[in-house]
Amino acid sequence: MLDITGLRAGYGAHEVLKGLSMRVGKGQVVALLGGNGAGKTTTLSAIMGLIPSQGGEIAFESNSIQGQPAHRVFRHGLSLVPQWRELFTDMSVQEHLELGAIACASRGDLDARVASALDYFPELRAHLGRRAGTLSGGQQQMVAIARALTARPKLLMLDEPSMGLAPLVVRELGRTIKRLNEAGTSVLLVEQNMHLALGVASYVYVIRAGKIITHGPTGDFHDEKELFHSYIG
Amino acid sequence: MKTSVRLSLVASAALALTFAMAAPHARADDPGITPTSIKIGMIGSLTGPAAAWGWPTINGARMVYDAVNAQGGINGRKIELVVEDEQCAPPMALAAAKKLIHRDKVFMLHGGSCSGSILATRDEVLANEVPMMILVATMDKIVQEKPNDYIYRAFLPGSFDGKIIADFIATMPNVKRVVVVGHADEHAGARYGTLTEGLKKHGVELLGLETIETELTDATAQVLKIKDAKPDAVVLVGRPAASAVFLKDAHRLGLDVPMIGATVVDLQDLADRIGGTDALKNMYVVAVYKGPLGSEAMTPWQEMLKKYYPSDKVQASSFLGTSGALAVVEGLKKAGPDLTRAKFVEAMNGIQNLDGGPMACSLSFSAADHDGCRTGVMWGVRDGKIVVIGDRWKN
Amino acid sequence: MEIATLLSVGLSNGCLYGLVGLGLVLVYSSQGIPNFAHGELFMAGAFLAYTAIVLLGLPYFLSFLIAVVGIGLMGMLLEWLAIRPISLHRSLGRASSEVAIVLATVGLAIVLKGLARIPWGDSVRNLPTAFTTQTVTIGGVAIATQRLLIVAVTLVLTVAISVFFARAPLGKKMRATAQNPTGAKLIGIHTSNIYSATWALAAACGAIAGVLAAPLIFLHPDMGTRMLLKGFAAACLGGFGSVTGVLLGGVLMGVVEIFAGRYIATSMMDIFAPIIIILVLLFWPQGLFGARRAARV
Amino acid sequence: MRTLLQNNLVWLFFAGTVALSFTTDAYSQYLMNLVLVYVVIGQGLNLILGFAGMFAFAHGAFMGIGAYVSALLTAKLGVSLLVAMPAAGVAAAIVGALIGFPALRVSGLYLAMVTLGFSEIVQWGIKHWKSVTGGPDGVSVPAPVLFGHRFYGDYPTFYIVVVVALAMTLLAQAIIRSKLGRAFVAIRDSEIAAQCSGIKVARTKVLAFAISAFYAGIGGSLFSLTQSYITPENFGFYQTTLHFCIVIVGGAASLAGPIIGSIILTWLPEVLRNAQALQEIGYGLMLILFVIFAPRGIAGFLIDKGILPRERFSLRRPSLPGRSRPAPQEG
Repeated sequence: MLDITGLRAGYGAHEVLKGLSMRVGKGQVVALLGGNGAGKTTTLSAIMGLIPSQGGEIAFESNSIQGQPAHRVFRHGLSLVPQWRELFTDMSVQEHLELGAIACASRGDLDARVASALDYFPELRAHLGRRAGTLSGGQQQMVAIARALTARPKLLMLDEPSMGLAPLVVRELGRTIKRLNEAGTSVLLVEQNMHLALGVASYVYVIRAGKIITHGPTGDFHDEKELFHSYIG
Repeated sequence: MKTSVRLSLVASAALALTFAMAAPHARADDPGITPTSIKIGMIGSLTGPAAAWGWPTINGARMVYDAVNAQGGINGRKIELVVEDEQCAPPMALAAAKKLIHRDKVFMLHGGSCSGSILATRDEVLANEVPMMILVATMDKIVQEKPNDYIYRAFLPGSFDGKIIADFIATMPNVKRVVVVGHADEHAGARYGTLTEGLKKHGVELLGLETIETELTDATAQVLKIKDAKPDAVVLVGRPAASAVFLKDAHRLGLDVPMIGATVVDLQDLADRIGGTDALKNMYVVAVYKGPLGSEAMTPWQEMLKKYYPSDKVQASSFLGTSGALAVVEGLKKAGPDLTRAKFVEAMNGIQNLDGGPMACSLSFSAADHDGCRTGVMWGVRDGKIVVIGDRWKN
Repeated sequence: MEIATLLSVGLSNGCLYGLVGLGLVLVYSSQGIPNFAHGELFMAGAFLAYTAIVLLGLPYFLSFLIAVVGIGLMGMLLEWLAIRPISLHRSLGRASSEVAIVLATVGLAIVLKGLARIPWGDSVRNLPTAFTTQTVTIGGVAIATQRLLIVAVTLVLTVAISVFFARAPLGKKMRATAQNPTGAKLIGIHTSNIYSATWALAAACGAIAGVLAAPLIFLHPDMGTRMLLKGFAAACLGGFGSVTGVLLGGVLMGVVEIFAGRYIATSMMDIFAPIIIILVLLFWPQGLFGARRAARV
Repeated sequence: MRTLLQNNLVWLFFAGTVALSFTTDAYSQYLMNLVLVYVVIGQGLNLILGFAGMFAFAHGAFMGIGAYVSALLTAKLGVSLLVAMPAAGVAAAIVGALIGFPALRVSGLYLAMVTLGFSEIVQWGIKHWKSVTGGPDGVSVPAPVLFGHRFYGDYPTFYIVVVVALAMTLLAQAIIRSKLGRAFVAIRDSEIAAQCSGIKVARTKVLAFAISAFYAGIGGSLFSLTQSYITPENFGFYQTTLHFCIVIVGGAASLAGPIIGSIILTWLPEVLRNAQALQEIGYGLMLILFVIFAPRGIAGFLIDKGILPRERFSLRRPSLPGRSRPAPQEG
């Protein structure tokens, strides 16, 4: 459903992605692995339209979304949960969930959307009135994902969701991603945590210095150590 | 090579730019005079914070020149005006004066709506021996500071205003203690000196000076403070809008002692602003005109303004510059057909008891005194009408 | 009695400062810039109302509405013309920063003032009050009806805006955008439109203050300059954050100013706003009313 | 030839003004004097805004302090301009340093508002401290007597102004190329990085304010000579805006910028004399257009075109001071 070919993007004159190609099939969980500075976040930002791309093609469900600003990309059914979560610190959890669907055309079923998002994160039910800034890191990650879910995206993009979380929470996160996928959401997972990525993804891309250096079904990457070395170089 | 060509282009452009400021200078014997014309430079606040005093006062003076030109000019010469903006900013005023004197080579200057900025041009005007008629700037020292052989003024300067008020108060029964309310600007500053001096001379106690902002929204603090001081009368040296605010609040808060306003305000204008004369029952104002707008004495001048500048609003400030233009015309006539600056100055110094036109005063100049207008009239409100109370408090 | 009089005036002046300050806070919390052109929006509002009431002879409250909506649209237009191009450059990583926008607002202030002088620079003008009755006496204190209107409108507006931010989808979008523009983009909010809407709302607040204040002062192209400083002072006291904070800041400013003028020196009233700005920003940068500064990363 | 020209543009500019002074009338000469006054003030503002990256909205006030100190010393106490002018600079610098201390506590736009408030207070102070400053009546400035010669009129004043302006420009060049200048730029680009590389950030910031105010003070003193009469109204917000226009239009963070800006902003209002409404609007419009379309000003454009030399300190990227944003994170 998401097809990227020869994507080039960066910040100002500094080009980070140098012709990146990858695809995410419908119903898949795809992992994008890579080291610091490889261009993982840049890839997601370019897809989402947060930064302009300088070349290549991004298509979603056969429609080109390249060059569209974030709010337009969002309407195609793509949601990004960014690395830094980008929550609204002074707003409550409830408000976050409602805001997630604020730009969606059909807001009549807002309560249903919120309820179904909360089904994935029942723990949040106890904190609906709290300001996001006062939550723990794990809870904030839940809010960020739940906020994205209320929009009922077709493709959910997660940028290092495991960062800064306790191992137990990471395991829980893995289970949630699987449940989401089973409910029909495609997932593009960007990770440094290989264990989590290989645990949930069916297909893996490895990025280094702005290019995909290897990819294949998860089954091809038995040896985590070898995989790790491949992108550390 | 290519770049160096470009470079020299830029360099020459820069030079040309600076040259555009410069111009060859040649000295004419009689600057600004031809057999058929006299060039007069006008400076006024056409834009900027004092723009309200700009075009209205300029056109009030210009119409006199227009009328003279319509009758064939003076000794065969028509008056040609060059109007420059000063934005009420001293550097701009100085630039305007220099441009008119050195670039346009005018015979004389007529201008100045802002005391501060016109004061900045004083040295330049005197050093170049250019005759100048002040338009509406009231600060004393523009004209009265010595030496001054070239700068004239034909309407009431600020200090006379203060003196007239002090003399008027001295004749009011039971007024022994007064409070002064006014701005902290040069406009008001011109009055405070003679006012305090005059009050002292007459044995009237000055209880204090309360400051009001020029953009006053409310005068409750001032009014209450004044009420506390229990004065017998209040002197108000404020611009029209601030004065209106003050008077409205004084009325509302029951400060009902007599109030005496300076020439800065006009009773009719205050009544228009406040919406009625209720708050003005006890108000007296030093006026410069022969009568209120619309009165018989003012009609010819209002007609004249309508004839030459039909789109101008007829307002209190419209005729402040008219007497100056009348004096200039008289001086030019008296100076005779062989016009020179020296002759013009001599003629000006000889003007005695010239009718001030819309002004209540008659104009008299001498070599020692270039402030030609010394009479102000007291106006007051009686039965909701503005009436002339008298002029016996003149100098 | 005297205290009551001073309070009534200080309160209504403070409400005006609060309204002006509110417009400043709205733009500040959404884009992180002080809008130096806000005083001119205040002025433009008053002149638009003047045009409607005096020149076109429309009824007061219709004119009020025209002025508020008109200036709101103008605020939107200004954002689109002068502010958005700069923020676009910034997001492209090409140009400068907030300071470029601040200088643009300074430029806007000069331009608007200059434009207003073309038709209205030649004399000062008068806007009629909303009610024909000038004053009412309440408990022995004579209060101008216009001042009552000021307080009433300000209170209603404060409540309305608070509710708007708490409940209305657009208000929530504005808050979200102010707190985290990236987060807002990710949930499909068109942030540029939100900035336009914020400018419109801020400009409308300025226009409301202008129309309310005009009958008390006079109409003049420079009328916004002092008001801007007082609005800044109100916003500083309120901590540049909440709607109620800035209103309280304005009221405090108005009340303290008038009492200082009455009991210390009237010449002080001119200088009060800058002193408050300096003291508050240096010593209580959070403001006095505990408002959290809008979180912007 | 080209590099020779390029490397001596500052000298050429000043030599050009001297050459032109033989052809000008008093009006043009007055404008040229004003240009040089604004070159001095512009260099000072450029040091703090363009190089040190701090937003000081108070140069009108610093200029006023300088103008008044110099005018009052010469007019009331009969002090020689040789003493009065440095005194004007030092007085402004001391006040500037005092304003600099808040700069350690607040930054960016809060600093802009603190300095703006300060300049309001200075103007109010000049207006109300009547016994010393003459209040709104202003002070008239006597023609200076130096080495037994009375410098009265536009041409004699020019010689004072041009010498001081040249000296101040060379000083600015020296500062920019010194360790201090590099410290300014380091603080502008990243305060934390500057601290790490051993720069005393607090001291450098206060110094930047003091030096910049010193320039404005000297500029104010020169300004008072060109006007021969000064009032408090000269030194308000409008004046400060003019200084910003000069630096932004000319080009921040470049030595040539303030020179170009001063020429344009003194010359343009005179050209627009006949288009009165445009005069006032012109400033504002220019400020907007430049920050939108040419944030590096005319100097930046000329540097890109290779007409002006790329100085060691000139920027690779356009930059104005402001809140520093965290660099985008890479994943």
